Amino acid sequence: MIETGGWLPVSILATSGLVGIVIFFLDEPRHRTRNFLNIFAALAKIVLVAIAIGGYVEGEEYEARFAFVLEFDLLLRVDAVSLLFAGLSSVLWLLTTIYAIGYLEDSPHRSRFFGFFSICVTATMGIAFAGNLITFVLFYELLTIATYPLVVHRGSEEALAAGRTYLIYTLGGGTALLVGVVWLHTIAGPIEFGPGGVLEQAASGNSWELRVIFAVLIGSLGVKAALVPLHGWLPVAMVAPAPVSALLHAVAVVKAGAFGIVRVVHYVYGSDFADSLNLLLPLAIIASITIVFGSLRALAQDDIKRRLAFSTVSQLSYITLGVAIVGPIAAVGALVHLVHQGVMKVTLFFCAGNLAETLGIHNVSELDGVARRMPVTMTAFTIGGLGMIGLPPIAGFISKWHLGLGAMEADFAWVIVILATSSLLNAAYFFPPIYAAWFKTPQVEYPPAPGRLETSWMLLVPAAATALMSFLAGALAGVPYSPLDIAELVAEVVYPP
Amino acid sequence: MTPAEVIAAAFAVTGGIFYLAGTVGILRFPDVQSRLHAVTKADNLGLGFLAVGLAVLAGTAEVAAKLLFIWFLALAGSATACQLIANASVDDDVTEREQADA
Amino acid sequence: MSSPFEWLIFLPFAGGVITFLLPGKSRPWLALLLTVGTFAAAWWLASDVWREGPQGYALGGWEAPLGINLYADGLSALLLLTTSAVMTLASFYSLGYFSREAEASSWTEARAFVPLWLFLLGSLNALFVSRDLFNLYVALELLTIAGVALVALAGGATALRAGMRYLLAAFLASLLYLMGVALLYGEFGVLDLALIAEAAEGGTRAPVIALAFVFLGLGIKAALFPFHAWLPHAHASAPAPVSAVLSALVVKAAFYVILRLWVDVFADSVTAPAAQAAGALGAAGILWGSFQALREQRLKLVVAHSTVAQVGYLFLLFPLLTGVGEGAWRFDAWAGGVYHMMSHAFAKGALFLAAGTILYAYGNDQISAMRGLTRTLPITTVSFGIAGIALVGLPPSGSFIAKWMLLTATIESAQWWWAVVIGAGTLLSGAYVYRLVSAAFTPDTLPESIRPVPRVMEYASLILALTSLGLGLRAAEPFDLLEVGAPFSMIVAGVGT
Amino acid sequence: MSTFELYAALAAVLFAVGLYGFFVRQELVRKVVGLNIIGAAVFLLLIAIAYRNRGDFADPVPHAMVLTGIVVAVSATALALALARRIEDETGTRRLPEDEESS
Amino acid sequence: MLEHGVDIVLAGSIAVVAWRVLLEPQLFRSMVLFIAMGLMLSLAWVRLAAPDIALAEAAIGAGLTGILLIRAAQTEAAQEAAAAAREAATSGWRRWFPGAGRIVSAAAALAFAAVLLVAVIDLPGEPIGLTEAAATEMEASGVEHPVTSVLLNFRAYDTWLEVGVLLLAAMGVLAIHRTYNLRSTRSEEHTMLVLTWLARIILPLAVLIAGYLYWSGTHQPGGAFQAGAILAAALVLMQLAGFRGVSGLSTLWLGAGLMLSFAAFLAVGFIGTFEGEFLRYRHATGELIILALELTIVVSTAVTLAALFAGAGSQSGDDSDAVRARTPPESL
Repeated sequence: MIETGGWLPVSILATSGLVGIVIFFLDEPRHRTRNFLNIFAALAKIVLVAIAIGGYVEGEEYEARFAFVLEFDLLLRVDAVSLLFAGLSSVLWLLTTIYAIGYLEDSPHRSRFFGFFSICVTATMGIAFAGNLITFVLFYELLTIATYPLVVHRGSEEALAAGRTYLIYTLGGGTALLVGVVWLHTIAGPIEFGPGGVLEQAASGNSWELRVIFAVLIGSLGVKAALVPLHGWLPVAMVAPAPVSALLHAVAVVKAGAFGIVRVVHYVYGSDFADSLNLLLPLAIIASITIVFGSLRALAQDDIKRRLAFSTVSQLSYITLGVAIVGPIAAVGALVHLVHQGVMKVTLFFCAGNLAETLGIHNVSELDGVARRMPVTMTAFTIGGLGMIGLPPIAGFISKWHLGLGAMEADFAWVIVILATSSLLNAAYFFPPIYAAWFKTPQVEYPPAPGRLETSWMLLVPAAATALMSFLAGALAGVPYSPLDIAELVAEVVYPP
Repeated sequence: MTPAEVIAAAFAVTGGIFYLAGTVGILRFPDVQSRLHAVTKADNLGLGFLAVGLAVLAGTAEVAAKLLFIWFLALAGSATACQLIANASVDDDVTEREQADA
Repeated sequence: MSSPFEWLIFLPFAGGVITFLLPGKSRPWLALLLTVGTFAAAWWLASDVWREGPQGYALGGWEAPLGINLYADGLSALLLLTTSAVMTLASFYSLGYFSREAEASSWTEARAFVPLWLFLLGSLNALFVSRDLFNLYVALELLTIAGVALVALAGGATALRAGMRYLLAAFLASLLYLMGVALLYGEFGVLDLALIAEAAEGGTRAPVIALAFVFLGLGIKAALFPFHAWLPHAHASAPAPVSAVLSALVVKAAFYVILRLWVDVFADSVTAPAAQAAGALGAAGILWGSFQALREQRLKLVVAHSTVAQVGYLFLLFPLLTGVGEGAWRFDAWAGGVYHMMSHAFAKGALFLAAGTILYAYGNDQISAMRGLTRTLPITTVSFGIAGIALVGLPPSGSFIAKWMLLTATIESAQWWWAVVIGAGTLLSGAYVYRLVSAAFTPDTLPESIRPVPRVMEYASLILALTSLGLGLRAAEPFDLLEVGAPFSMIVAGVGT
Repeated sequence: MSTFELYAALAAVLFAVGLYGFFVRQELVRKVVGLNIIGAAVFLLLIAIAYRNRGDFADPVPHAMVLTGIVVAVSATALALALARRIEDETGTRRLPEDEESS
Repeated sequence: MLEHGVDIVLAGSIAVVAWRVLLEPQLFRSMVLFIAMGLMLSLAWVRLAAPDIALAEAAIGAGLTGILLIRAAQTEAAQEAAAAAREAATSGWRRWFPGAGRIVSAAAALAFAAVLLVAVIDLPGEPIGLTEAAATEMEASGVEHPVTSVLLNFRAYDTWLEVGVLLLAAMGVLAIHRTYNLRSTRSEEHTMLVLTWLARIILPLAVLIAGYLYWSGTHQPGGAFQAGAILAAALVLMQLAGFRGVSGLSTLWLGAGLMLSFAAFLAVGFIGTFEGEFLRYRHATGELIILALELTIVVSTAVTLAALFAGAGSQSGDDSDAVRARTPPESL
C-alpha cells in the first residue's frame, strides 16, 4: 500500500494530527505538557518539511497511496507546489503556536483550542500533499469542520453568529465542490494532479460540460479563496481570537481556497487547455474586481482586523489573477505571492493582536502616537504594511513585479492598471495608520510597559520574526531554497520550457 | 328422496319454523324479559329439531351422538346467558320504572 | 449447529426465553453476552459469504417451493453485522441506563426490557436472512410488536400514545403487505423469492397492483414521507437504547425488504414512473423531516425527525436504478444507498444514545437547556459532534462515500434534479446538526443539578460514532463484501446450502 | 360468478368497510375493530385463492398462512387493547390527541 | 343454483353485518355485531372447504377477539353518551371541511376495493398453487392432514415465529401494565350462582373437547391452535365465574406457561440440527414430534390468550360493577 518514501507525507500529517488528539484528552491545568507538545510537534513538522524539500530537489519520490473505495484511492504525494504551501504553513504554525500560548494566557478551554488548532494544520497539510481530487475534497471539508470550533471559541452570541455565517458559506461551498468533483469523475474517471493538466487527454465530455464544471469548481473554491460575491464570511470571522485570525484566516483557510484554484487550473485543466476553452479571461476579470473591491472596502473600515480582513480578500485575488494569466512569469508571481502574502498578513495580524491585547486598541483612529509606547510592534506593522503596498525590498514587491512582467508578456495591459490602482489603494489604507502611529502625538496617556519589553515576549517575538522573514524573502529572493526559487521550480514543471 | 331424507327435511322445516317464531318474538315483544323468552325457548327448540333431523341423516350413531351433544351444550350455554341478561335487565326496569314514576 | 444461520436465529431467541424466566439483576449482562454472540455469528456468516458467495439454508430440510429457505448475500451479511454491532453497543449502553432505578419499585424496566430487546434482535436477524414472502410478514410482525412494547416500556401518556400510533400504523401496514402477498401467491403460486424472481423475469408477468399493495405497506413501515407521522414521537419517547435501535435498524428493516423486492425480485416489473414517485416522496421526506427538525425544541424529537429525513434520502435510490437503462453506475447507486443505510445506522445510534445521556444527566432534553455541555459531559459532546458530522455526510464519515456514489449515479444517469435534492439534503441536515452542536458551545452557565452519568453510557455512544467515521476511512472491505451476490446479476434459484 | 369471485368480491367489500372504519372512527377500540375487518378481508382472499387451487383438498399453504394470520391478528389486537386501556387510565380519554377535539 | 344461493346470501349478510358493526353508535352493540360477523365468517370458511380455519375463526377470530373487545369496551360504556355527542365535532382540518374526512376516507376505501377487484380479476386463468407439492410430500411429514403437515412440518419455522408473536404480545401486555403476573387482576367476587354452576359443568367438557380436537388434528381438521383457544375460553370462563384462573399463576408459572411452546420449538429445532437442518423431523419420529409440539402449543396458547384477556381489562381498578355493565338506555 505505501510505496517507498511514502512515510514522509504521512508522518508530516501525523505529527500535528496525533498531537491534536492527545491534546484533546489533556485536562485544562496541564499547561507545561500541552505547550511542550505543541512546540515539539511544530518543530518536528518543519524538520520533516525541510527533509522533503531537500529530497524533492534531488529527485526523491515521496508518495503514499491507500485503497479508499472501489476505484478511488487516497493519495498523498510530495511535489513542488505542495512543498511551497506546506513550508509556509509549517513555519507559520510554529510562530502562531508560540503567539497563541502567549495570547490565551489564562482563558478557558485551551485544550479544546489547541486540539482543534492542530487538526486544522493537519487538514492544511493534507490539502497541500493531496495527490488527487478526492483526497483534496476530503481534507478540504475536514478543514471546515476543524475551523468552526475555533471561530466560535469564545462562545459569545457574536461568535456563534459568525460561526453560523462561516458554516453556511463553507458548507455550501463544500457541497458544490463535491458535486463538481463527482461530475468531473463521471467524465474523466479518477483524476490525479499532473503538472500541465491531465484533463485534455482524459476528458470525453463536450466542452460545455467542462466549462460548467470549471465554473462550479472555481465557485466552490472561491468561497474559501474569498472571491467577491463569496467573501462575506471573512470579515465576520474576525471575531475569532487573534491567533485564529492570523493563521487560519490569513494563511490556512484562505490559502486552501487559492491553492485549490492553482491545483484546478494548473494540475487538472492545465492553463493552455483552460485558455483554449477561454475560461481564464473571466477568472482574471473576477479576480481583478475582487482586488479593487477588497481594497475599497478596506478603506472604509475603522476596526483594524476588519481592514486587514478586506485587505486579505483583495491580496488573495492576486494569486487567482496570476494563475489566470497564461505564462510562466505570472505563475511564478502568483505562487510566490502565496507565500509572501501569508507571511506579511500574519505579521499584520500579530501586531493587531498585540495592540488589542496590551493596550486594548481595536480601531485605526486610536493609533495616534502608539509607536512611542510599542516601537517593535509598530516597526513590524510598518514592514508588513509597506510590503503589502509593494515597496521594495520587502517581499510584496517581488510578487507584484512578477505579476506585472507576466501580464506584459501575455499582453494583458489592463492588468498593469489594476495592479497600479490596487497598490495605490493599499497605500491609501496602510499609510494613515503608520503615519498616525509614528508622527502624531498620542491623545491618551498609555499605561507604562510592565517589564523591560513593551508586552510579553511570546507576543513580540513571533511578530518580529515574521516581519524579518517578509523583509528577507524580499531582499534575498535570489537565494536558493527561497520562496521565489521554489516558485520558479514549480513554474518550470508547469510550463515545460 | 329416500325416506330418511324426507323425515330429516320435515324435522328441519319444523326447526326452521321455530327459529322464525323466535325471531318474530324478538322483533315484536316490548321489553327485554319477554324477548328473552322468545329467543331462548323458540330457538333452542328449533335447534333441537334441526339436530334430530341431521342425526337421522348422519348415518353412523357416533355422528348422531355428537350432534345431540352439541345441542346439549347449546342448551346449557343459552340458559345461563338468558339468566345473566335477565338479572342484568332487572336493575334496568327498576330504574326505568322509577324514572317513569318520578 | 454447524451453520451460522442456526446460531443467528437460535441465540437471540434462546436468550429471550431464558431472560424472560431468569429473575434478578443479571439480565442486562446476559443480554450483552448474547448480542456479542450474535455478532460473532454474523461475522462467521459474513466470512462464509466472502469466501464462498451467497449462502442458502433450507429449514427443516424442505426445499424451496414448500419449505422456507434462508439466504444471505453480501447485502444481508453486511446488514446483519451492522445490526449486531449497534445492538451490542446499545446493550452496553443499557447496562448503565437501567442501573439507576435499581432501588425503584418492584417492577423494573430492566427486567421487562431484556427479553423484548433480544426478541427484537432475533426478529431482525430472521428478517435479514429470510427468503420467503410470508416469512418476511411474520418477521415484520414480530419486529413491530417488540418495537411497540419497548416504546410503551417508558410509561407515561406520551410514550403510550406514541406506541399506540406506531402499532396502529404498523398493523395496517402489515395487513396491506399481506394483501399484496396474497395477490402475489395467486399470481405465482409460490412464496419463495428466488422462484418468484425467476418467474417474474422479463416483466411479462408483472402483478402491478399486488406490488403496489406490498410497497405501500412497507412504505408505511419504513416511514416514507406521507406515512411518517407515527415515527417522531415513537422514537423520541422510547427509552434511549430503544430509540437508538428503532431509528438505526428497525426502520431500515422495512426499507431492506423494499430494496430486496424492488431490485432483486421484481427488477423488470417495476416501472420508471413508480421509481420517480418513490424518489419524489423521498425528497419530500427530506424537506419535511429537516424542516421539522429545525423547528423542534426537544433534542430527541430533532433526532427523530432527522430519521424521517434520512429515510427519505434512502428512497432517492430507486429513480437511479429503474427506468434509466443498463449502466455500470447502477451498482454505484445501489452500493451507495446500502452504505448510507449502514453509516446512518451507526451515526443515528450514536446521536440517540448521546441524546439519551444528556436527558439522563440534565433531566430534560430541551435544546436550550444543553448549556455548558463541553464542561459537564465532554465525551458525549465529542460523540455528538462526530455523529453529527457522520449524519451530515462530511468527509471522514461513511455517508460521505455514500453521497459520493449517489451523486456519481445521478450525474451518469443524467437526472440532475436528484443531485440538487442530495445537495439540499446535506445542507438542511447541516443546519439542524449545527443547531444541536452549537448549543454545546454556549457559554458555561452550568445547570444546578447534574445527575452523575455512568461512564459506560458515554463510551458506548462514542464507540458508535467512531465506527461511523471508521466506515468512512476503511470502505474497501465492505464494498467488496457488497459485491458478493449483488443485484443486476440473475439470482440462481435454490442456492446450494 | 364462481364461488372464488364471489368471496373475492366480499373480500374487497370488507376491505373497504374496514379501511373506512379505521380512518373515520376516532375511538381506539373501533379502529382496532376496523383493522380486524381488514384482516378478515385479507384472509378471505387467501382462502378463496386456496379454494381455487383445490385438488382433492384445498391448497394447505394459504390455510397455514391464514391460521398464522389469525393468531397474529389476535395478539396485535390484544396489545392494542391493553395500550388503549392504559392510555385511558393515564389520560382519561380513549382517543389520540390528533383525533381529539383540538382545544 | 341453490348451491350458489347460500353463498350469495352468506356473503351479502356478512357484508351488511360488517357495515353495521361500523355504523353502530353504541360500542357494546358494535362489539356484539362483530362477534356475529366472526361466526358468519367461519360459515364462509366452511363453504370455502377450509374447516380448520372455520374452527380457528370461531374459536379465536370471533370468540377470543370478541371477548377481548367486549372486555375493553366495558369501561367505555359510561362515556358512550358523551362520545356519541362529540362524534359530530371533529378536529383539525376536519373542522374547516365538515365531513371531509368521511368523504375522503370513503373515496380512498372504495378506490382500494376497486383496485383489489381489478387485481383479482386479472389473476391468471388456470389456478396455480402448492396443492400437488403438499400432497406428494405429505407422506414424509408424518401426518395425514395437509394443513397440519404444512403448519407443523413444511413451514414449522413460520409457526414457531407465530408462537413467538403470541408470546411477545403477552410480554408486551405485561410490560405495558408494568407487572410480572396477573395477580392484580381482580376476579369477580359476587358472580351469579348460575355462572359458577355452568363453569362446573362446562370446564371438564371443554378439556375433553380440546383433547379431542388436538388428537384429531393429525388426520382430520382440528389442531393445536383451535384446541388451545377452547382451553383459553375455559380459563376465561373460570376467571369470570369467580375462580382464580390464569391470574392465580405465580410469576414463574405464568412465565413458564407462556413460553413453553416457543422453548419447545427451540429445543426440537436444536435437536434437528444434529442430523440435518434446524427443525428437521420426518416420518414416524416426525409424527411424535408434531404431537409433542402441538401439545405445547395447546398449553401455551391457552395460557397466553387467557393472559391477554386479563390484560385487556383494567389492572388496578376494580371491575366488579363492570360485569353488570348494561347498555345505557337508547340515547340520541
